Amino acid sequence: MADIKEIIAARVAKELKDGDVVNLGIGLPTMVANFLPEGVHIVLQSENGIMGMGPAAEKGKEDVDIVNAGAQYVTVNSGAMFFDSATSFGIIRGGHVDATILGALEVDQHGNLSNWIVPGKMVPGMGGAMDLVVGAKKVIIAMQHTQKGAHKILKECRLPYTAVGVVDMIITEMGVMEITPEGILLTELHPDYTVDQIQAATEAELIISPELKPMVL
Amino acid sequence: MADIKEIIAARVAKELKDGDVVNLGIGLPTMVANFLPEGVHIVLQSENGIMGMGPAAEKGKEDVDIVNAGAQYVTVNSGAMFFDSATSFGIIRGGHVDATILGALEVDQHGNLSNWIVPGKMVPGMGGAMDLVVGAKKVIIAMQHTQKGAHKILKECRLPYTAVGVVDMIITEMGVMEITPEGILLTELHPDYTVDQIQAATEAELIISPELKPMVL
Amino acid sequence: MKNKIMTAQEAVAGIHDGATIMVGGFMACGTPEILIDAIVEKGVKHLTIICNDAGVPGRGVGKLVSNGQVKTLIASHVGLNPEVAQRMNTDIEEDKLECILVPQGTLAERVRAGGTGLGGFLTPTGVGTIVAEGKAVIHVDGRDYLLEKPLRADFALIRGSVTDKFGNTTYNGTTRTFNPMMAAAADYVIVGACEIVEIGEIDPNNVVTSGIFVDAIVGGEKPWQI
Amino acid sequence: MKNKIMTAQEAVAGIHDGATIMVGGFMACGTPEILIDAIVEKGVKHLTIICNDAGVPGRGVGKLVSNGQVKTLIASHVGLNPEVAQRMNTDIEEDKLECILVPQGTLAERVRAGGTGLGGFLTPTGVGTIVAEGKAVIHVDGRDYLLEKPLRADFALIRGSVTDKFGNTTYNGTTRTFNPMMAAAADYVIVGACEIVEIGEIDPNNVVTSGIFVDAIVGGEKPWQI
Repeated sequence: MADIKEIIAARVAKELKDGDVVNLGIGLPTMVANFLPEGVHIVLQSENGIMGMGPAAEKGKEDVDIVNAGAQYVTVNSGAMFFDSATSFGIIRGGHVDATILGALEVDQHGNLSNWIVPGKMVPGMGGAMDLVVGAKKVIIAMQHTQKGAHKILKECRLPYTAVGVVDMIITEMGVMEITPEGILLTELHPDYTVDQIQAATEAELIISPELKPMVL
Repeated sequence: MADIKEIIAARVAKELKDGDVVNLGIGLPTMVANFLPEGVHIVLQSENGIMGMGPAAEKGKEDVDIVNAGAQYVTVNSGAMFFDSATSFGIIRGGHVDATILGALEVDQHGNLSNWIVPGKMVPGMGGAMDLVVGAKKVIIAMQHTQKGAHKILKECRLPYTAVGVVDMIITEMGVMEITPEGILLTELHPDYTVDQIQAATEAELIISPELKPMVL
Repeated sequence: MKNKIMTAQEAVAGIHDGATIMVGGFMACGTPEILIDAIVEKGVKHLTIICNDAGVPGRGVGKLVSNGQVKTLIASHVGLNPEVAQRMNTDIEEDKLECILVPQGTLAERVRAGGTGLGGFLTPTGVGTIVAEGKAVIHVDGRDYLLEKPLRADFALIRGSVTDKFGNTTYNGTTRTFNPMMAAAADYVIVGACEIVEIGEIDPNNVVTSGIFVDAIVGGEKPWQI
Repeated sequence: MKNKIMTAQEAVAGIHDGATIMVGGFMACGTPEILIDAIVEKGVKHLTIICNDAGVPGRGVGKLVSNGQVKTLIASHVGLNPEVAQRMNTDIEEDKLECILVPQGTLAERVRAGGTGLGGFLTPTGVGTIVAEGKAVIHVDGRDYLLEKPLRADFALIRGSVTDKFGNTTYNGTTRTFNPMMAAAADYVIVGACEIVEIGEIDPNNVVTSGIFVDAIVGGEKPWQI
């Protein structure tokens, strides 16, 4: 079995269409750019002020004035644009980002998301996450299905929300789920797992799609 | 006696300090720039998107992409900046314009201003006037004292307001008046007129400053 | 990458009777005349036009007014186009124009709000005037403000000085005006460009409007003249 | 014209204990280190800092945090500076830091509102979360929004890539961040400039921050490094 993160990133990449404007969170989501299908070119938005972000800068060739939202040296593609933070979040909140891909501490069957605070333990701040999930046309949660066995896909989030009713899709190493008005619809299952196994790893009750497919990899 | 408009423009010019950011309305106010005292350089803001506007463009040397708010070809000074209309009115509303100088149909003893509409007769629109008088640090009304004998400086404006309680100063060919909480204070009188004459030309009751001076010309 | 370059006729093909159209520019300086001409040619009617002003007869939005295509005009100033007043007061039903006047700064900010996902904003402009009629007055920290709502449109007509093939655009001098805000606030955005360049030719620090907003690019836009 | 060029020490001379200071930049990229250093040297205390983040220890706002000069921090993210959490939870009263977290887009827009005379704005961000606590929820055209208020400061520390002697400023790459909004939202604005040029050397189409906002210019700002 391939690396779990790579499985997730590869599957997420298949959700993106040529020309999409996409914001990728730090960590796993950033890997999505490495798995884009042939002929699919996306425009990466970085909330610190780039439209058309390119790959990480080569060692020794960094432009010290160009970093991503994780403060790493990056490049920009031909046709890029730099802008200020008000403009950046105007783009995000204004619905001009086609998809935002980020991790979660918890996500629930109503599409609620909690990914920015564990009161009393971890208070890093929401950064741009609250704006991104409210503003982007499609919110895809890309994460490992459980936190060392503990449920993360819940009936109701227990941690403070990042936003309510915003998640469209959850992609984990076990499968692909869509948030529907009726609940969480399992549409694809990774061949290494059974429906019972993914349900056991999920607190929320999964609705099994009549067209359930093996996870597209 | 010099041209009435020139008297007014010359007196207004004395209100401006070196380095002031100033927006001049179309017509008489535009003439103020010609009467600045030696050593006083102001930065002209034009609401259609210029900071650092210069004089009108010479015939044959026009840049067709550079006009003022009256759609006339102008130049820009060294150190100028062009910007969009949201930025322009952000500067205006944000209190970054030191003085705006414009005409009035009516102005009253409360500092209310009416200068954009005569219902049923003239409905040109307020353009940027409502924002300018609310946003600028100092609002100076520069106009002829009466409209062919009809009062323009009133107890209460009769025409729809441009804004309420915004006028700081009125400068006419007859004198200089400041709006105070008590009413309109006459501080300077043109030597060609008596106090009785300026009061007769004014509906509002003028408070005569104990330090009333001849109009500084 | 999708080709966005087309003729003016192709670019305006989707504009239908009753559409709401934002038009950049200030007294037609910064208005894409080539796109206005294509709409005049197409002859669509009952348009709602959002523009700083009504241009002048024969220039900018003035052409659409003259041609009887505008049902509603949302603008800050219409005084330099006498046809607007005539059509506001006409008894001929099909020529009738409704004009909604908005303070210029409020108009710019409403368009910006429409493009940036804000539900509105509080401005001191217009408090105590007829502009306040029907609007909520909200008191914040000792001062009254009007709650003004966002504006969006079906189409935006943008005039670019230099536009690359992705749609990244810069504006020379005072042609910028309402163009950058409108480019973000409409469902379908057409740039009438004075000059079209290859992608990468505009310094990323100097791009004003991102190509992500732009659906169609039409070359051959002419210099402005009054 | 008034000379605005001075040393960092001269520029920060007016900053007093308890001042509110906006600091541009994102993870210290776009933060004027030369000005931060001068404030560390000056040793003023009980500052309220408005910045996207807390930098990292030894960089940007992180230096002020380490030096115990910050009483209140208004930021969107502080996770990459572990000292912030330590000081939030300390029992030593004089080291105690209050941290007010604001969504990044809301923070940028609040600073913009402060500089542009708006009394606030309606954003969908934060609705239904703890960010909404104590704020008015306003329903506009079928959707709930939070009313967010403007932010202003006594001082703003801006990092310019190229600044002319009037203060007109451009920003390279991702150093732009919060700098342009903050330059308009503070009573006294200091630019730490990488390069100072003569007036007229920056194309008026490419100026990002007007010199009218700038009170002091300090040269010698260094390249960013993490």
